[in-house]
Amino acid sequence: MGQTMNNTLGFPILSMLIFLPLVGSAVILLMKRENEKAVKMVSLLVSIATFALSLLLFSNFDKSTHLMQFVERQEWIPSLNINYYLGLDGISVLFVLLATLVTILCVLISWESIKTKTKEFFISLLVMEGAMIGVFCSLDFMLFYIFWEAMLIPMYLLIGVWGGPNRVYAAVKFFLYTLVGSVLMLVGIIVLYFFAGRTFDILELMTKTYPYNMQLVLFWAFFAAFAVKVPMFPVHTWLPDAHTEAPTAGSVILAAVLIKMGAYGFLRFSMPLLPDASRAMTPVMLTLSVIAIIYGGIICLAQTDLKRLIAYSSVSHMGFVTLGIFALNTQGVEGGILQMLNHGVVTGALFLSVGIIYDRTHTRVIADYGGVASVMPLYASLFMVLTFASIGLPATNGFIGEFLILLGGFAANQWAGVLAASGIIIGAAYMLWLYQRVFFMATNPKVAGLQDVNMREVITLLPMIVLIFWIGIYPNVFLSFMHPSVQHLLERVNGRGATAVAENVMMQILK
Amino acid sequence: MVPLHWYLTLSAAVFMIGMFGFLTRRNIIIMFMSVELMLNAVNISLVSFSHYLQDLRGHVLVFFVITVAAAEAAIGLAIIISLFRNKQTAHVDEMNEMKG
Amino acid sequence: MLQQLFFGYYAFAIIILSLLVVTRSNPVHSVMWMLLLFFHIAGLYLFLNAEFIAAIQVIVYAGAILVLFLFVVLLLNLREELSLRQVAGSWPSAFFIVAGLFVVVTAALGSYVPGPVGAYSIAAVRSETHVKALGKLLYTEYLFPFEIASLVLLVAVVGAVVLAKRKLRS
Amino acid sequence: MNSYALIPFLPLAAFVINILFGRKYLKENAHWVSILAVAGSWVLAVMALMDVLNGNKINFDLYTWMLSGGFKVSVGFLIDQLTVVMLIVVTTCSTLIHIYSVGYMHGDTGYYRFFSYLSLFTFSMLMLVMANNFLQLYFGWEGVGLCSYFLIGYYFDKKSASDAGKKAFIVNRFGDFGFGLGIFVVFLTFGTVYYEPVFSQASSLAEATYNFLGYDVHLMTLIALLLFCGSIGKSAQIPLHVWLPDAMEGPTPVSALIHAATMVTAGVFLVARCSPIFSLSETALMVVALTGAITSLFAATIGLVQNDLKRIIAYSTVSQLGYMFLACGVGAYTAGIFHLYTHAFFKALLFLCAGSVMHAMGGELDIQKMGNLKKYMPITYATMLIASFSISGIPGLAGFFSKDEILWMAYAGESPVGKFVWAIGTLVAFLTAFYSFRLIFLTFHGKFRGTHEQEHHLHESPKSMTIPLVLLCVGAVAAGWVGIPALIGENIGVHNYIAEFMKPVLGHPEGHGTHGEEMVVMLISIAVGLAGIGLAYFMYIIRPELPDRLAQQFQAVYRILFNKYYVDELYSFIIVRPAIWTAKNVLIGITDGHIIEAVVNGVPSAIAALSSGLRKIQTGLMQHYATIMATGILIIVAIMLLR
Amino acid sequence: MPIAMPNLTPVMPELVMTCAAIIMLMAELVIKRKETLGFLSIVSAALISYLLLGSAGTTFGGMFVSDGYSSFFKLIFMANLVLTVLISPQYLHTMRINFGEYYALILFATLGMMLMASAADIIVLYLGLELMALSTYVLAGFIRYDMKSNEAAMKYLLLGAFASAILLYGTSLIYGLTGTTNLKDIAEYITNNGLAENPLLMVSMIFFAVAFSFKIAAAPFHMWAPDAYEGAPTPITAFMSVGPKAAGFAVLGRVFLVAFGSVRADWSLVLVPIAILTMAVGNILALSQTNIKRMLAYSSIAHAGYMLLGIIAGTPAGISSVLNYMFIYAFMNIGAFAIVIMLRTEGFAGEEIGDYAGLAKTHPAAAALMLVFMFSLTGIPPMAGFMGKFYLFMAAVNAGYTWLVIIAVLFSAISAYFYLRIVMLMYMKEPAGATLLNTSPGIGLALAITVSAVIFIGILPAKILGLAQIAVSSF
Repeated sequence: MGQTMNNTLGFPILSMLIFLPLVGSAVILLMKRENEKAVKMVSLLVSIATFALSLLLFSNFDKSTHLMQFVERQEWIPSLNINYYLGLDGISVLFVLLATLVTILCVLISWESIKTKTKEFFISLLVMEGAMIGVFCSLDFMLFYIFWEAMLIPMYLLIGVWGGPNRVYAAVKFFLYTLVGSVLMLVGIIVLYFFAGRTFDILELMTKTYPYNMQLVLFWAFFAAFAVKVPMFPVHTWLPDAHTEAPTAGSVILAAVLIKMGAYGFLRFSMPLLPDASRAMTPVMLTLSVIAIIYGGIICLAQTDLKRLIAYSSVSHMGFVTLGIFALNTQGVEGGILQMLNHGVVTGALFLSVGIIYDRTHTRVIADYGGVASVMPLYASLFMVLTFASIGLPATNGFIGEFLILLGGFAANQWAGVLAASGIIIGAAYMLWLYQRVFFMATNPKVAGLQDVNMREVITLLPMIVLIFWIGIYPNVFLSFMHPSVQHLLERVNGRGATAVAENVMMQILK
Repeated sequence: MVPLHWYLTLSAAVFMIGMFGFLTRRNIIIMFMSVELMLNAVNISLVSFSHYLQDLRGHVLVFFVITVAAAEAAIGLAIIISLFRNKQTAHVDEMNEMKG
Repeated sequence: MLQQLFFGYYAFAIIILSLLVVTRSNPVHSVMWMLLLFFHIAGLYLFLNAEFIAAIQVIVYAGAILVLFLFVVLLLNLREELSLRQVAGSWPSAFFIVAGLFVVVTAALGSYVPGPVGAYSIAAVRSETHVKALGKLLYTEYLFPFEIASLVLLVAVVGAVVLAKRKLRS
Repeated sequence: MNSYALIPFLPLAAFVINILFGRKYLKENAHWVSILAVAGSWVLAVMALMDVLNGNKINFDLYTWMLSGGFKVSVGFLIDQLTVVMLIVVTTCSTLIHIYSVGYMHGDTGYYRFFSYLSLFTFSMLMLVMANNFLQLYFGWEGVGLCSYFLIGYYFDKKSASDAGKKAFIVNRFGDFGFGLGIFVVFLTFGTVYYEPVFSQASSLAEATYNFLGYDVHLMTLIALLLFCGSIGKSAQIPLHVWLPDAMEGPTPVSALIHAATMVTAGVFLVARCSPIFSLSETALMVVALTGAITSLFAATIGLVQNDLKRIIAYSTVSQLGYMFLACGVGAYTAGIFHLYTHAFFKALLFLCAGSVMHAMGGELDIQKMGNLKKYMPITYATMLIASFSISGIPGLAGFFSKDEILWMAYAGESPVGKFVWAIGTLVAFLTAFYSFRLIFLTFHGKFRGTHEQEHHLHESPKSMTIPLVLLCVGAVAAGWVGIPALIGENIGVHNYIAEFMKPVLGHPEGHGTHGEEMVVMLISIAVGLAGIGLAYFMYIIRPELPDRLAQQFQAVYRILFNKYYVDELYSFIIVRPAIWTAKNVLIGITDGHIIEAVVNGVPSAIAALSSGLRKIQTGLMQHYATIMATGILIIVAIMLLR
Repeated sequence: MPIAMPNLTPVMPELVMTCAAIIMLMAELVIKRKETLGFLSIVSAALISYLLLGSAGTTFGGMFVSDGYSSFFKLIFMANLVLTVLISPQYLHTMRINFGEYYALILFATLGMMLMASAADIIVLYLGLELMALSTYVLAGFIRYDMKSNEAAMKYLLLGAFASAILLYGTSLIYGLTGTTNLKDIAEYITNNGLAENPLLMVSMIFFAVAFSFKIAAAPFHMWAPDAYEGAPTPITAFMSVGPKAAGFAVLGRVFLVAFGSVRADWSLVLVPIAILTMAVGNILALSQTNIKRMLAYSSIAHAGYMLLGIIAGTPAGISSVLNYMFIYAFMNIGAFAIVIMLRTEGFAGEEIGDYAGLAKTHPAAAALMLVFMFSLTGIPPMAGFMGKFYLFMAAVNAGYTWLVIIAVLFSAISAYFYLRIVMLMYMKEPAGATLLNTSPGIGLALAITVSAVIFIGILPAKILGLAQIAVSSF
């Protein structure tokens, strides 16, 4: 094809990444239900092994090219030209790493908090991991869709079985919301397939051009799926419920990986496949993004539930991501991708933290807290780091992402940039107010005497904290993964040579 | 010579009368008879088609229709009888344990 | 002309009898009217040179099926039956639907185009007798359906026995 | 790696060590790490000063921080004359205040925490002043904001403290909003965010216009004003001044270091740093000057009637910061920086003295409950008195020189609003002297008005506190001697060293006036200073009942001033409450609750209702089934035939 | 007149089935353990499946055709037969209706379906249909002492006879128009004589469409289905929801594509609203059901709606997607019914949806299997149900019915709601009491087969799809 690079590792690493967790879950399936400890150990070992394996991606990734790497291709359904086709490029590679890392943390955080149906829980978790990795690796649209939909099952169970009091409503809402979006995308995929001459190969689909009207229709079909997942403004209401009711691990996966897939979908499919429509729809997308940023932020101000607040903050943060992506320039897109990673790390960690304290108090009502910092100083400091990463303080990862996004967004559309920038004020307001109400002020009797975080919990949070600073201080390690891929993507969307944002602006002004 | 249309119209009329009976009667047995009426209507048209096309296949079909009608009647009446054993009724509106 | 008159009578009788069958409140009367109806239909078949069909119409329908009906009808408590409402559902709407169907179907019948004329002219059938001609057809060309018909009857027997047997065994 | 990179990183290392090991291992010894680190930075800063005095300019990149498309930014350091002045101010004040804190914070449960924050602050502030690009400046800018948040809310179990910290951070974010946009515009027009290329190319773009949000605006004005937004926030200028008085909830050393000497002056530093851009926009300069002038007057008037010891000083800080902006706004960046530099000493000293007083008074801050403290705390009294003289512009002291420079440049500079702001500045000088001495008189003179218990405990502070006081006092007296104006300097044979020193970076506009005028301006400023002191003496020593009577008489004015012009209430009313109200009643209540969720839940429940409705069709009655079948047939046949 | 012995190879499977059924009837008299009969049925099914391989050909003067299409359907019938037989014994025991005729009737019904699938003549079609229908009526009413079962049989029979009459009326019209009942000849005659525009042909076609819609339970001719499904013995419900439906699709496909091939535009116009209405009615009404059998009945209605899409598409891909879907549907649906049967114990119907509450706690394995079937029915990958729907939608889109596919996917999203409700009850609610499960090796085997088929086909669908495509190529 000339579009891919062969896998130089000598073994099918991506398949192994996908199937290792699935094999792990099969092993757990065969284990005795009573033997909870062993179930947990197996899931931990499997998740660590998967993560270790995924580190090979990190070290062996060739950052100098936009071509797909570690490619595997097997015939799957030859009569429909559907292939088992995997590969990674600079846009997707980091998310695989994130997914594998987050799973370990989810296993750890669930160690003691999951008390019923333990076996099923860890099976769901590992199946989830396999599906998530699959989504990011797929180079066949059908394969992608299968992983995409398959994720719904374990997630539905995670929310609905081990969630909070209103979990059933939340789980069903999550499922139906996303399903409705996805099925519309399915129709879009099929239409695309026939138009492009019967292929689901993403790389091949990208080489075709589609009539503008068709692009437009397909754009909205894809939008239905991706925007719900992100979630973008008018279709965001499943998120607060799902996040709030899900068990900690569920919220973490949801926040860290699952909702990234929407934005990833825009990057991987909507933009390169439908460049003209993407360009034409930019104003709409930017508007929705800005609304999400401000709307999600302001609504946080009135939240009384810890997890709900963070959930709405996700809406706001994901607004930044879509803003960056649809800025359609290097800074915006790279910032968007990085911010996806950041949001995964930060919000994931925030949910982990909330889970830690929820395990102790069993309440999510903010008013039940207060003065936790006096009782749990170490926990308070860790949470503080997360808070500021969420606010986007320089030296934390949030800043890098938001800055690049706002820069890109401002360059693309000044109004969008300016309005979105107001999000950083609102973000600071609700996060700090939250922090104050939970950690500062006089100690609430309800939290008096709580144990500070234990070693397991610190270990759970530590990787996230390290990433927060790592990305914040030396983001180039991560940004460098994406340069060629983003460049390539933008060339596809904007046409060759039109990607420069600011390089030539000065010259224009001087004229 | 009687035009074929007359037969066909007669057949249609009987068919519709049978259908009308089926749609309105409360007694299962009469509903059954209405179905038989409809089958007879079909037979009339088949026989007349056969006659006018100078072909015997219509008759063959009628033969089978009558056979099946007999079989259907046997089973139907058997069901009515077992229904009768459980509930002394032949009224269709009393058979509405299942609905919705 | 005579033929038309003949047909006119049969058609009139068949329709009236059909109506009587579906409208009588006494099921026994219905069965009786139906008996008469079947004879008329058989007559019509004769008129159409379908002697064998006319015969089985009388033998099977009138002789077997209707007797079966009558037998079942007699299980009913007729006195009670007569005092009850005979109509279920709403008959006017049924009437309009059926009438509508009649109208559209007869309208469509107007565009009937006769099919191909086959080899069994009336004369040919007469020369061979209807029974023989039909029998030949059934045992050669239609052997297969004929066999299936036997299975249908077998199922009917088995089914009727299973359903209506007095005692439960197991 | 250039060893000057250690200047910020030493405190950072101290922070890391303290935060990681402070709680368990260092405990009471935490201060050693921080003090050693900051002292090391000071030494390096002095070395840097020497280097710069030798004419070197240090500019190097440490590593590439961010690289995305055409956007590249490094962590890098620029040490020039402006930086080095700031370095000296920051490290000196920081060192002294670190030492002071050893005594002041003694026995506090969060001892290690306090010092780690201080170190982190020092790091951030140094990163801010040493940055060689806008983004790193922003990094430090936010970093100091963070530390300010931590330190204001240091006593986090107090609601007021945590409120104040939060408020400081959020209010600053409003400024940063503009600042960030400013950086965007800089990048989008210059293609870089490094100072050097930006400043060197600025003049070539002096006349350029930029389409901003649909309006064509003068590019330099736009950039300057957007950046100035950041300054307004950080330096607590109108309308974002509200956080600073509240920030006094933090421990006093913090108020001294962050909210007087260093952090709040970052805004002035920003304007000075960007002087090549500001100078190209008359409008921007005018805005800066007017903002500074109005703020200084505004804050000074509030300071007149406040009773909280630290708040008075805080308003004084706001007022003095306004002064600095006033200077920058009339093009006298050097004067502004000079005032920043002197102000750091005397204001830090004022705060530390206040801290000393609090220390003695057991945390009491109401000056109405003090009095006659000079008897118990002579060193504190003496140093505070000197600081107050300095701020009131008593000749020979540090404040006199810088303030005079500003007033003269305002009067004689090229700024169209120069005369106006001069007038205001002079008025403020009077007010400043008045409230400073109101403070002195109420606190140290007269009768003690507190409780007996308090009186019993009154004592001079420990050495670790008084020594920094004395050292800062030296600064408050002598710091101004590097900038003695030519008018006086000629006679005694000294130059205006600082002006010459700063000239390569900030330029040095000459005042357009005669020596005579200059003399008159100077005398007026001395006179108003003395008048202020005199009035204070009259009102609080000679006729102590007068203030109350005046307050009674001008009740409306008094109440407005006492309530700080109701700005906090105004903001609460137009921003905070509407935002929360909107969130509760519009977003949750209407859009999310009644529109989106109504659709989301409404569609399923509509389908469910349809479902139970349709169930009724399935009556269980065969006739109905058959009727529906027949109807279906009829409809299909009819449609197909009538088609 | 010499009577030539017809070629019996193509009808070999049917002959074996007939023999098996008759043997079953006789063996019933001597064999006490009725499970043995079940075993025999399975053996004969296996034999028939084997015979299907070499059965291609046309015989009986073109009335009977054995091609890939029919063979594929017969394969479905065999799967249906085997699975039904596997899940039956336990239930028959519990309900005390363990008669040998049961198996014979199932075999007869299956024979009827096989004849339908192979019918190339309307007479054979009609007789096969009646053979199947009569056997199924009896099976539906098999629990003689149960009013619900009687009622189901009665409604099924009466409405079935009504539909048969309509079919016959259509047949008589087409016979009158073309003088033949052979499907190929009909098609030929229509094209040769330009009958395509004839209104009477249209009426005839509509009557056929209605009768077949009745068999596949398509709205608005579906109304017997929920009642009959609910009342019939559960294994028979499973049997009915797959077999007659598949047979209905087999004849629908053959009659419409062969005989009415030249009026495709017209019949797709008829079938499109039926398909939409079917999906709507099935999915929407299933939402508010409280009886799981009834819910599955509506679900099977809805699935018929999806499958109609393939017929409407009318392309080889469309037809093969119908075959494929039917095949998958057989496994997932019977699998679900197997669980329903397991819940039925002495004195406890276990048919209320609420009875599933907490099943995951009391019987995790059963719950997990039910979960797989429910998600498969919803059409969530990697279950086979998704693949089935996917091919259907592909075919429909390719045939230009994108808008119809959009409607279909939206309805399938709605369907998620009621399937998920079962999963929700099993996993997210606490059990009301100790639920007993009525397990048997047969059910275990059936579940093993169905669940592995559902997952295997879901993950590696190429083989089965290839088979379906080959099956259609010989059409």
